[in-house]
Amino acid sequence: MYQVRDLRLSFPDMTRKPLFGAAPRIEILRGLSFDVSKGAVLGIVGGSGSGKSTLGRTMLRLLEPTGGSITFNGRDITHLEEDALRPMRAQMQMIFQDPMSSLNPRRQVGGIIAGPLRVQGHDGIPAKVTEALDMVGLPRSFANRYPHELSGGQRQRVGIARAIALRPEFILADEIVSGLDVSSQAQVLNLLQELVRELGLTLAFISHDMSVIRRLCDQIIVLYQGEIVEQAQTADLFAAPQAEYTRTLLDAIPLPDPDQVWA
Amino acid sequence: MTLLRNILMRLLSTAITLFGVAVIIFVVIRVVPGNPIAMMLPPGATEADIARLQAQYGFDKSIFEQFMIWLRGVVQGDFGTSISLRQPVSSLVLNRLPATLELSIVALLIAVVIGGTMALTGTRWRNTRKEGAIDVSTGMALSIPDFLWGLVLILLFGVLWPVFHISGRISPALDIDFTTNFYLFEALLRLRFDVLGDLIGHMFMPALALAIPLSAIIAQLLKQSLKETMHLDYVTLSRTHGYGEHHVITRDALPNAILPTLTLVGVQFTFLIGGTVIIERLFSYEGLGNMAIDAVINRDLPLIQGIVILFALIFTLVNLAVDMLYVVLNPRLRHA
Amino acid sequence: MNAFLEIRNLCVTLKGGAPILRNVSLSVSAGQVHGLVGESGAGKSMIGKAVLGTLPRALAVTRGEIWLDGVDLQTLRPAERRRRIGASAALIPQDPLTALNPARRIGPQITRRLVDILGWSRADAEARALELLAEVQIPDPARVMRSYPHELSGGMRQRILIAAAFAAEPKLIIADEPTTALDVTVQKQILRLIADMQTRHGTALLFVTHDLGVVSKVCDTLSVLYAGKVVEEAQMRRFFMHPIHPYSAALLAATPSYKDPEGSLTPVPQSVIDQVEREVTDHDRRAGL
Amino acid sequence: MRDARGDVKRPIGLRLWLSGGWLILLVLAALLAPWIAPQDPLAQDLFTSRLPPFWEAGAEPGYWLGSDSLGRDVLSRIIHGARLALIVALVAGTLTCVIGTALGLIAGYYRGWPDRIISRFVDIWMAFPPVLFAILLIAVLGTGLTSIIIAIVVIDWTRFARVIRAEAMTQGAMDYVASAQVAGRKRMGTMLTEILPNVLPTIIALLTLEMGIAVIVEAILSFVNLSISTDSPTWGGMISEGRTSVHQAWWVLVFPLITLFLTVLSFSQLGEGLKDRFDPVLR
Repeated sequence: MYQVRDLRLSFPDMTRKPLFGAAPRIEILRGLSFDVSKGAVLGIVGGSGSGKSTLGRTMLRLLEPTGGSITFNGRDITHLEEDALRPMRAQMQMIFQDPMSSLNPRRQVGGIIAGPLRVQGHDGIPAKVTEALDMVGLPRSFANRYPHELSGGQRQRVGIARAIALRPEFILADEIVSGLDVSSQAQVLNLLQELVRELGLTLAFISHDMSVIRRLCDQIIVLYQGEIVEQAQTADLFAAPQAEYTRTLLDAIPLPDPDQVWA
Repeated sequence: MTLLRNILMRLLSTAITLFGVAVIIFVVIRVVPGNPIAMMLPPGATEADIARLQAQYGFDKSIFEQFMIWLRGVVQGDFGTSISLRQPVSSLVLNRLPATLELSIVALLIAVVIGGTMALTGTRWRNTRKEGAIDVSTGMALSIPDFLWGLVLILLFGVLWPVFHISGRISPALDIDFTTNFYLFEALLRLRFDVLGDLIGHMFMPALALAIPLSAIIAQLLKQSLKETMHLDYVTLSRTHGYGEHHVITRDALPNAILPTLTLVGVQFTFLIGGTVIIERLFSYEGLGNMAIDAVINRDLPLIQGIVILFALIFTLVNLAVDMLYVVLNPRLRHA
Repeated sequence: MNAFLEIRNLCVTLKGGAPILRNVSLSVSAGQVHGLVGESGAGKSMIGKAVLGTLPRALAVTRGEIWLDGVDLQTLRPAERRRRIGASAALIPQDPLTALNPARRIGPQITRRLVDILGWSRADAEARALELLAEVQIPDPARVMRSYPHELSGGMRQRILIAAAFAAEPKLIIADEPTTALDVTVQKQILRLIADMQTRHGTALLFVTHDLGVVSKVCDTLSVLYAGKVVEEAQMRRFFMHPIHPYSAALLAATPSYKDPEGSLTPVPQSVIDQVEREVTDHDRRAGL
Repeated sequence: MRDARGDVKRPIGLRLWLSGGWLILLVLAALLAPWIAPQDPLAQDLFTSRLPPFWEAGAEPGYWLGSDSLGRDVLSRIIHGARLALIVALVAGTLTCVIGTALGLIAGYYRGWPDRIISRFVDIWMAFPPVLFAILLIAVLGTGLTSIIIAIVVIDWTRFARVIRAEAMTQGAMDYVASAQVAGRKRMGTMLTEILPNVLPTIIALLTLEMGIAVIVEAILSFVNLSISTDSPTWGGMISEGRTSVHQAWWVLVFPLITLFLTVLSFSQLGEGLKDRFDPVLR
């Protein structure tokens, strides 16, 4: 579904711009290549500053790459104009990290979920909104609530409902459980897993938490400072991590187990 | 390197802004219907007289030519000659400038003292009725512009309880032989307390009228900034070290809370200086603004141009100074 | 064992009535690490804040005793109480980005309290600060003393905060989610540093966290909180092997572990939530709330 | 999980009632001026000059708040003056709001060259002393209602443009805007349906504030004799006359001043009150 080749992204560093001439560039993504096949659940893991969120936003073309190429369903979208991207957007959706920022505070939940449907010109919107609410396990009455009236886990479910309402082929989930307590985290992850199975979704799941990734994903990309240091099937990666950084990362995780060797 | 670059960029930007101001003012005042020259001449002056004067002031040329002539003069420090007062604009303006600057600076000082005190008091007693009272009074002070405060002050302290002068800059009877027009500062330096008292008696009311809205803004912004800073972990940490509320507010929170307030206060200070125009008129204070209104009424084109450009220059300099101060006070930028 | 910190029946309420902490009792002795665990809103941070006297203004201690080093803090006058806390307790805060004053150099931020509150000489305080910075493995301590916070990395700042917390040899340290803002790799270094320092100085440590994984690495004992009530108090090892309260067991089951991908991530069942809610309501009724 | 926030319902503030009440009173007075004003506001009568208000010795019935040096009734002039003040407030305020908000939204949301151009103009405008600029414009345009409205719009659009630009930039960085892009919404649509509603409370507060400012600007222009022709009563004109005779007849200054003070205060308090009311998010 996705083919990413030598993907590069850099920003000019205005704070170090010389008086004349171009500013030096900060490289965020330094030549990433990977594929996402249809039906895969891909985990993208890395520490802060690894470029994992930037990668996600570039895949959805919220950012334009400075080098390399992205192919989605056989079509090169690397430098596609927004007008040309618009019809394709129905196939690629995103769930954001912070629902307080990604859910418009002045809209009711029903309106938030209906937004993308309306933009993409769907009919029978109310029925589809209700269906989406049912699928994420929220009561239908929540359609008339504002985001600030919901709990963190409920808000994140609204974000999921908005993404699946269009029935996209691909969904990108960017750190969607990092702000949640363990109990809501478990609920949201189980929900996501169910939806992937039911709707036959392809999912890219960005996270810093190896334990969560292991539970959900079948392939993993490990990012470190804008480069892929390891790319493997989940079972293989945990059985025999190849990269030095992956090993450090795994060793550092404190498991809820007093007998874990952690030194 | 970055600092130097920033300064150069700022200076360039300032130059563009000033140029824009000059262009706009030039175009606007030349759309004036009515002939400023005709007003200068006694009734019965001939067409030839008018034409001769027009040529003298350059009004017979196109706007573009007039602008180029004016610009060439400005570069050499020549702002032209006032039509109504028949003196060089530069000397007229520079004579009045000290009065306006003194008024603005005194007003700023008053605003900082009142606003700062209210912000600190409000923070010390946050979430109590005292803070509520401060919020209500700053809210009111903020809603009413300086012009109305001036009128209220005239009524209260000029008429009902006449303790201050409500007109002029200095009592005409007073004997002063100062070398500069910065009367207030010179009186301070020469220790002429009689003059000083008289100046303050005249200046206090217009300065207070200008200061009230600004003090309310300072109080609100600084208090909000202080309250946000009080929630930061380093302040909590300082509390657990055993420091009391007073120390925590003034020593830990204040230095960092001032920074965001500073930039906004800079802009507001330029508004204050802009406000001197009408306040000087209201209190018959012989400053730049009062002269500017006369210049407009008399259609004195060269003088209007000169005054507006001077105001624009002062405003941009104030903003520049505030930015510099921001860098000096902020270690993050100082050591960048 | 005599406890450095002993909290008895502590109640904290929102001004206007809603309870935040419900009859919390716990004790921590020298050299012991006690964990406070719970989900957000359970009130775990409020216990530390109540001890240190830094509760938000909308909250107040309505009942209970807080014994610190043999003195009930609640009976002291504010100034005396502040001085006592300053001399015998310290805080390692959550966010290293906001926990250092951006306008001051590092050195004075460590030495200030030693000079101002404890009456040390400036030279002694500076020597002590250098010694501590070396102890928390900061390279070139003399240069760091002269730096501003923004010149240092997040992990470095957290080390400085740890050094500052131990500066006055406090008998109690409260660590409030000290590694939540850090990457896992840095978290590991910082947690081990805290544990090392605590053992070496024989300090009592109250460790607030939401992460059961972290608890299993640093704590000796722990209290699990729900809605401001302690639902279980346990030895660490016993807790992970045989949690007694169903809510504790459910929390453990919901915590992800890459070693056990199938067994983890079970959401807390509604029946458990109902049971623990019932216990809280019962408690409130008995307390006459 | 339990949540201590609960459902907080904020009462309609006292200030909303007081400020709204005063403004409604003013609107009624303006609408009904010819019927409720006790005297003809322009009628000069030297026999009734400088009559004190009703509670003082020497007052005449029918001249409740006294009369000025030309014998014109102060109360009637205030009531008729309300018409002009409110027209200026509504028309100038709304026009300024629409123009300034549009430019601010475009600059703050689209960024790039539209932002650079608009911001440059804002910078230039900020370098003018506003009162002097207004006086100058009136001198150029000639006195009259239209000129006043144009002058206010020209000098004050920057107030909206600056604030709304900053707000639009903050909102533009939120993920719900990225989310709209992911949904395929066009930029213009996102600006109008996602950003504008979030900026609306600020716009409302600024709008009513601007209405108060418009009234003041009119008063200032009247004060320097540059407002409407001298024979229609304006509050600023009355204040200007009152200022010169304040030692002989204080009431000529005091009553229009109180009216102006309350009006300006009400406009700004109404805005603040409405802003709070219309904000569904209690953060």
